[in-house]
Amino acid sequence: MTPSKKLLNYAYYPGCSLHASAKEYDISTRGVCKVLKIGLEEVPDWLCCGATPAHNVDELLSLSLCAKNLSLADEVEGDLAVVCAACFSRLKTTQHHLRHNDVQRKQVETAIAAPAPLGKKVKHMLEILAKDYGLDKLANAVTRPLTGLKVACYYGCLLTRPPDVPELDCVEAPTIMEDVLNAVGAETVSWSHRLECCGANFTLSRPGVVLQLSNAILDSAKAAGAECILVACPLCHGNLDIRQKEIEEGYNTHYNMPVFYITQMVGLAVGVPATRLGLESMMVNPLPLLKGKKLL
Amino acid sequence: MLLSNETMNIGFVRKVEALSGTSVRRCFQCGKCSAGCPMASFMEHPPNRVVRLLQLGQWERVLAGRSIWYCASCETCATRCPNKVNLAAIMDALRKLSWDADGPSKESFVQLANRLFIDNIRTYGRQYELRLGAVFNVKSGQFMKDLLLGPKLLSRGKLKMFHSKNKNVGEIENIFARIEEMRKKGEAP
Amino acid sequence: MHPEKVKQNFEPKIVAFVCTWCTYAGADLAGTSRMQYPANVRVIKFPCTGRIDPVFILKAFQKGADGVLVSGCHPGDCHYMAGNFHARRRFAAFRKLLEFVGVDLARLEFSWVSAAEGGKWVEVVTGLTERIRAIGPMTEFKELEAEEHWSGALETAELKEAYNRI
Amino acid sequence: MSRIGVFVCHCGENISRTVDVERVATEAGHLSGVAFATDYKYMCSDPGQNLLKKAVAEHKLTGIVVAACSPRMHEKTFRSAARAAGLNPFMCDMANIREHCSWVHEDREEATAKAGDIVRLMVERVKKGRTLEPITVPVTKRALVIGGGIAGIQAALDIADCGHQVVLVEREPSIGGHMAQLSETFPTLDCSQCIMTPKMVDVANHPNIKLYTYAEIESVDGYIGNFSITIRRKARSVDEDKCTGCGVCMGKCPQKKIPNKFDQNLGLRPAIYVPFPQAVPNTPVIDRENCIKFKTGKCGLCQKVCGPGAVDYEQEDTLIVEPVGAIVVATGFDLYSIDEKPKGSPIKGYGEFGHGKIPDVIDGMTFERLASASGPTGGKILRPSDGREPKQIVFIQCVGSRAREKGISYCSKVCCMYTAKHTMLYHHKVHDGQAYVFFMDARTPGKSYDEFWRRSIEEEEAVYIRGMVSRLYQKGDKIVVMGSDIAVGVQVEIEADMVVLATAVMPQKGADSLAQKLGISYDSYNFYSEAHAKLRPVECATAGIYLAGACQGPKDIPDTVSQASAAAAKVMTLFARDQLEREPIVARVNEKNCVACFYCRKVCPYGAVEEKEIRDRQGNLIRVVAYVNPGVCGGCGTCQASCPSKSVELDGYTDEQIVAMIEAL
Repeated sequence: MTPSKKLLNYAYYPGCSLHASAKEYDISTRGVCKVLKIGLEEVPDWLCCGATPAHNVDELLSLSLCAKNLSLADEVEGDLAVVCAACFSRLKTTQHHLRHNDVQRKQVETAIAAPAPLGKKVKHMLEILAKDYGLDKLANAVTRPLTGLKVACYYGCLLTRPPDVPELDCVEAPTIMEDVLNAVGAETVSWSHRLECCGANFTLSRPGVVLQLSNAILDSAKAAGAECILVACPLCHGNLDIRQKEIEEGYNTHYNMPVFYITQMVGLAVGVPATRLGLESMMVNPLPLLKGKKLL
Repeated sequence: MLLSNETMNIGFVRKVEALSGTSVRRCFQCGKCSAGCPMASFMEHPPNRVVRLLQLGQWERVLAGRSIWYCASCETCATRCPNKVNLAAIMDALRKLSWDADGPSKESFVQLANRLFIDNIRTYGRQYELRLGAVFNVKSGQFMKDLLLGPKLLSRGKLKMFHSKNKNVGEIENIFARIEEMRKKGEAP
Repeated sequence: MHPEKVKQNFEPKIVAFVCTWCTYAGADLAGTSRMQYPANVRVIKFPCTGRIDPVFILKAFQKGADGVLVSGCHPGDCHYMAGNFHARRRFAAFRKLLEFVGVDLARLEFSWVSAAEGGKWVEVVTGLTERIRAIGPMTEFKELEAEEHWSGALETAELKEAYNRI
Repeated sequence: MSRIGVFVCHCGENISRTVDVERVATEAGHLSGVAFATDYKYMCSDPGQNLLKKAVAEHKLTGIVVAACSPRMHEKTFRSAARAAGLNPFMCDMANIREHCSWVHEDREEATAKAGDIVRLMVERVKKGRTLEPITVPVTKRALVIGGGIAGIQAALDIADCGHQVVLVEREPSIGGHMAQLSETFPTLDCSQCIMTPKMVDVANHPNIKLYTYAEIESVDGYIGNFSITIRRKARSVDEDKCTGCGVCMGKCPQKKIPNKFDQNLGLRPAIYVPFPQAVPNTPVIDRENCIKFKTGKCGLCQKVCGPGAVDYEQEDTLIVEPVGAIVVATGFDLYSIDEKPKGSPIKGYGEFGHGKIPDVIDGMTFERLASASGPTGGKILRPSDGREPKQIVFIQCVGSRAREKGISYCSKVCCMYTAKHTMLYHHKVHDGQAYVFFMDARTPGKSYDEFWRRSIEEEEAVYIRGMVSRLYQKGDKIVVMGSDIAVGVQVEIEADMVVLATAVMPQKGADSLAQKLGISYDSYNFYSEAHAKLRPVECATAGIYLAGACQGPKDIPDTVSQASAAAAKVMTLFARDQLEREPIVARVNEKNCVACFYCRKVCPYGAVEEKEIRDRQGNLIRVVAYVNPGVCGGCGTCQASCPSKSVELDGYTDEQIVAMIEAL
C-alpha cells in the first residue's frame, strides 16, 4: 500500500532497541498503524541517537548523531514518528539546541556537513494517537474494549522532560497515557511512582541500582491495585519486565506484573491479531491475565 | 578546605557554565535537587553539594568522586529547580570534562559502558546489544553477570546473534572524524 | 426538631467577669455564629480584666454564684497593653487566698478568649457549667452573707474622722 | 430616686423567637426604680427611638436600659437618642439579650429567665450611674522632634510643611545622623550624601523649623497637647549667630590629631571642628577635652583669627523651655562592638574575634567610611593597619545579632542587605579582589532586595558561605578566618587581608534615661515600645508621643522614612483639632482617701498618674496625693483594682455599680 492513500503519513524512527530487545514494541507499532490506517515509512539508514551515554560525556556527538537522523528523516514525507522515549527526548532536545544556540548549531552543521535539519516535527506515538489521530476516533476504532483491565501508566523520566522541550504533556502531571488507555476502555489507576526513574541505562553497568529503583515502582503499582504496567520506553520495559524476576528474587516478593508497551495494549483493543503484538516476547507472561479478562 | 583566589578554580567553573549553558552561581542551595534525586543515596556528594563545591571552585573533589557517574540523567533536578539551574546539563558537562581528561574517578563501570556504547555506534551505526553486554562483562571482569538472562532473551528474539552494519557507516565515521578535527583546531569543546 | 432537653436537678448560677475588647466580643461572635451553650452564665462587662477586683469574685460567691469565670484578652493582646498581665498576677495570688478560705478552686476559672474565639467561649462556658453541675451548689458563703455588709460607701463617719486626722 | 425606663426589643423575631419579650418587659416594670417598661419590634428604627425619646419626656426618666443587641452594635445609637431626649448619654446602657441570649439558647423558658436577669443587672447598673461629661484638652500646635537623623529630619519636614512649628533637637554638632556617614545605599546604590544633604539644608532653611544642635532633652513635663520641654544647649564655644562658617579657625588650630568620630576614628580633625564638610549648621564646635586653650589656658589662636569674633571661650550651657503639643522620638541606633564588656554585663563581646584588637577587623560602618568618596581614604578600600588594599576580604554576618549567648536575640534586619552592598562596592573598587561572606541565612524581604542580594553573588562574584565563623586570629599580616560550609559539610579556612563584621544594631546610648524623662516604655534592649505591634506601630502608649526610625527597632532607610512620615501624620491628626475630646471613662482619685502609696503609678500603663501637692490656705504643703491626668488616662481601671485604700475610681465602672450588679444576681 502506498503511503499517499492514507490519511496520516509519518517518517518512522524505530531506534536501536526496537530492532532487538524491544522488538515487540516495533511489531505492535506497525500492527496498530496498519489497522488505524496510519502510514509509516522507516527512515532509511537511520543510526543510533546516542541515547544517554552519548550526551552524558559528549554533547556535541549526541547532537550530531541526532541531527544526522533528522537529516535522514527529511528524505521521507510527514512528521517524524518516534516510539522510544529516550530517542524522542534526544531528538527533541537536539532540535531545541539547534534552534536556540547558534554556536552549537554551527558546530553540528560542520560535523554532519549539512545544514541543521529543523523542518521536521518530532512526535511520539502517544501524541500521534491522542492528538493527530484523535481520542474520539481512537475510541470508535475499538473492537475489543479493554474493560476491567486495571493499568498503571508509567511515564518514567524522559517522556516529558526537560520541561520546555518535549511539549508532549504537563511535566509534573501528564495524563496522555491515561487518556489513550481510557479511550480504548481500560481502567487506569492513580499511583505515586509514575514519574520516578527506573534506573535507566544503569541496567548494564550497575544493575543493583536498577533493581532497587524498579522494585519501588513495581511495589507502588501493585499497592495501587494495578494488574499490569503500561510503558512507552524500551529501557523502562527492560528494567521492569526483563529484570522483574530478578527483582522478585532479590527483594523476596512476588509481582507477576506484565509490562505492556502502549502499542501492544492499543493494538489489542483495535483488533490487531494477537500474533502481531509480540506478546510471546514478554518475560512476564501476560496471557493468563488477558485470558482471565477475556481479552484473548 | 583552604579558600583563596588560588584554591578556588573559578576558570573550571566557567568552563562548566559554558558547556552546560547554565549558571552555577545562581543556585541558592535550597536542596530540592537532592530531595528528588533517585540516585542521591548512591552518591557521596548529593546533587546540591556538587553545585556547592563548584561554587567554591572545588572541582577536583567533584571529579574524584563517583557522584557524577551515578547520575541517571533522569532530569528530575532540572525539571523542579526553583531557580532554573539546569543541573542535568551541569552533570553532562562535568562528565565530559572528566571524560576528556581521563579524570580520576571511583566509578569505572559506567564509564566503560558509555565507552562501549559509543564505540558500537562508531563501528556499527546502531547498538548491538549482545556485543555491548558481552564485551562489558569481559572488560569489567564480571563473566557471570546476567548469564541466565542471555539465553532467555535470545529465545524470545530479544538479542540478535548477528548484527548488520549500517550501510552509511562511512558517513557516521565522518561525523566522528569531523568532531575530532574541530576539537583539534579548538573550534569545539 | 430539637431533642427534648433533659432537666437537671440543679442549675448552677455562673457569673462571668469579662473584658469588653476580647471576651465580650468573643461572646458576641458566638451569638452571631448561632452557637449554643448553657443558659446559666450571666456576663458582667469590664473595660479590662485589670479592673477586676478579687473582692468581686468573693462577692459573687456570697451572692449566690456557684461558679465564677474571669476571662480577658490573651497575654500580649490587651487593649490597654498590660491590664491582663496585672490581672493574671493578682489572681495567681488570689487563688491561694480562696483556697485558704475554703473555696473549691474548681468553681473558679480563668481563661483567655479573644474576639475571634466564639467557639472557645462556648467551650469554656459549657465546660465550667458542666463541672459546677457535677460539684453541686455552693453553700459555704451564703451563710456568711447574712453577716457581712459591704456598702462600698466612702463617706462614712468613721472614715471622715480618719481623714481629718491625716 | 431613680426613674429608669426599660425598652425591650423584639429585633424582628431575632429575640422574640426564643425570649418572651413581653414577659421580660412586664417583669422589668416591677423592679424597684423602674418607672416605665415596654417592648417594641425594632428599637433601633426611627419609631423605636422616638418611642424612647417620648417616654423620657412623659415619664421624667433619669436613666435608660435598652434590652436588645450587643452594645458594640447600637450603644452609640441609643446614647445619641438619650442625648437628644435631654438625658446624659452615659445614663443609657444596653442589656445584651440577643448575642448573649436569644441567639445562643433554644429553650424559651431558660432564655426568657436569663433575659430577665440581664435586664435586672443593667437596671441596677444604671441606677448607680453618674452623669459624665466628655473631657476636653487644649492642643498646643507645635511639635518636638528628638533626633536629627533621617527619621527626625523626615518627620520634622513633614510636620513643618503642614504649617506647624517644629523644634528639632540633635545631640551632635550637626544633623544628618548615621545616614550621612553611609557611602551608597541599597538596593539602588545611590550615594547617601547626595540624597541626604538636600534634606539637611531644607531643615536649616525651613521657616517653621527651630533647630537646636549640640543640645539634649533635660526634662519633659505635661501631657498630650500640653508638653513643656526643657532643652539643654551645650556650650559650643562658638556663637552661631556670628559665625559665618568660613573655616579659618579649623585651619589654624594647632591640635589636629584628634580621631574623627564621624569617620569612625579613621580620619583626624582639629579641636575646633565641624564633623564633616556638609554639616548643618556649618558652625564649628570646640572639643573642650582636647582644646589646648581649655587644657592649659594658652593658645587662643582660633579666637584671634576669627573675623566676626564668634569664638567665645566663656560660653556656658543654657536651658531653654519650649511648649509643644506632640513629641516625635527619633533617636536612632548605635552599633554593637565586639570589645570586651564589663563583667556581669548581659551583652558580651567576642573574644574569639579578638575583642576589637585586630586592626584590620572592622565593622560595617567603618567600611562605609572607607567606601565613601568623602571619607578618610577618598573612597579607596585600604587596611587601617598599613594602608594596603585588601585582596581577600571576609564579611561576617550576625555578629551580635541572633546570638542569645552574646546578649542579643533579635535580627538586626539591615545587615544582610548592607553586606551584599559592601561586596558590590568592594568588587567595583578592587577588581582583582575576592569577597567572601559567612552567613546563616539571607534575610532580604523588601522590594528589589532579594534580587540585589542575588546580584552580589551572580554578577559581582561574592562567595557566600552558609555557616558561621568560629575564630579569627592574626597570622603575620593576614587574618585567619576559621569557618565551615555547612552545605558541603567541611571546615573552611581563609587567610584574609581584612574582615568586616556586620555588628548588631542597638538603641542609642542613653535611650533608657530619655525614655524615663518622656514616660514611655522600652524593651529589655532599650528599644522604645509602640502602643500596639500591628495596629498602632508609630504611637507610644503615652498619648501624644510618637516613634520614628531605629529607636523603636532595627530599620532600614525606606522603613525609617515611612515610619517618620507616619508619625508626622499622627501628629498632624492631633493638630487638626483645637481641643481634644475623649470619652470620659477615666480614673479619678479620692484625695481624702489616698495614702500616696503610688501603687497606681506602678501599674498604670499610660503614665497618667502624677503627684499632687495639697496645701493649706497659707500655702504650706500638707501632703501629697495621686492625681490621674484625664488627658492621659486610657481608662483600663487597673489602678482601681490595685489600690489598697480603694481611693481611685474608674468613671463608668465604679465599684458601686459593679457591686450593685453582683448584688442583683
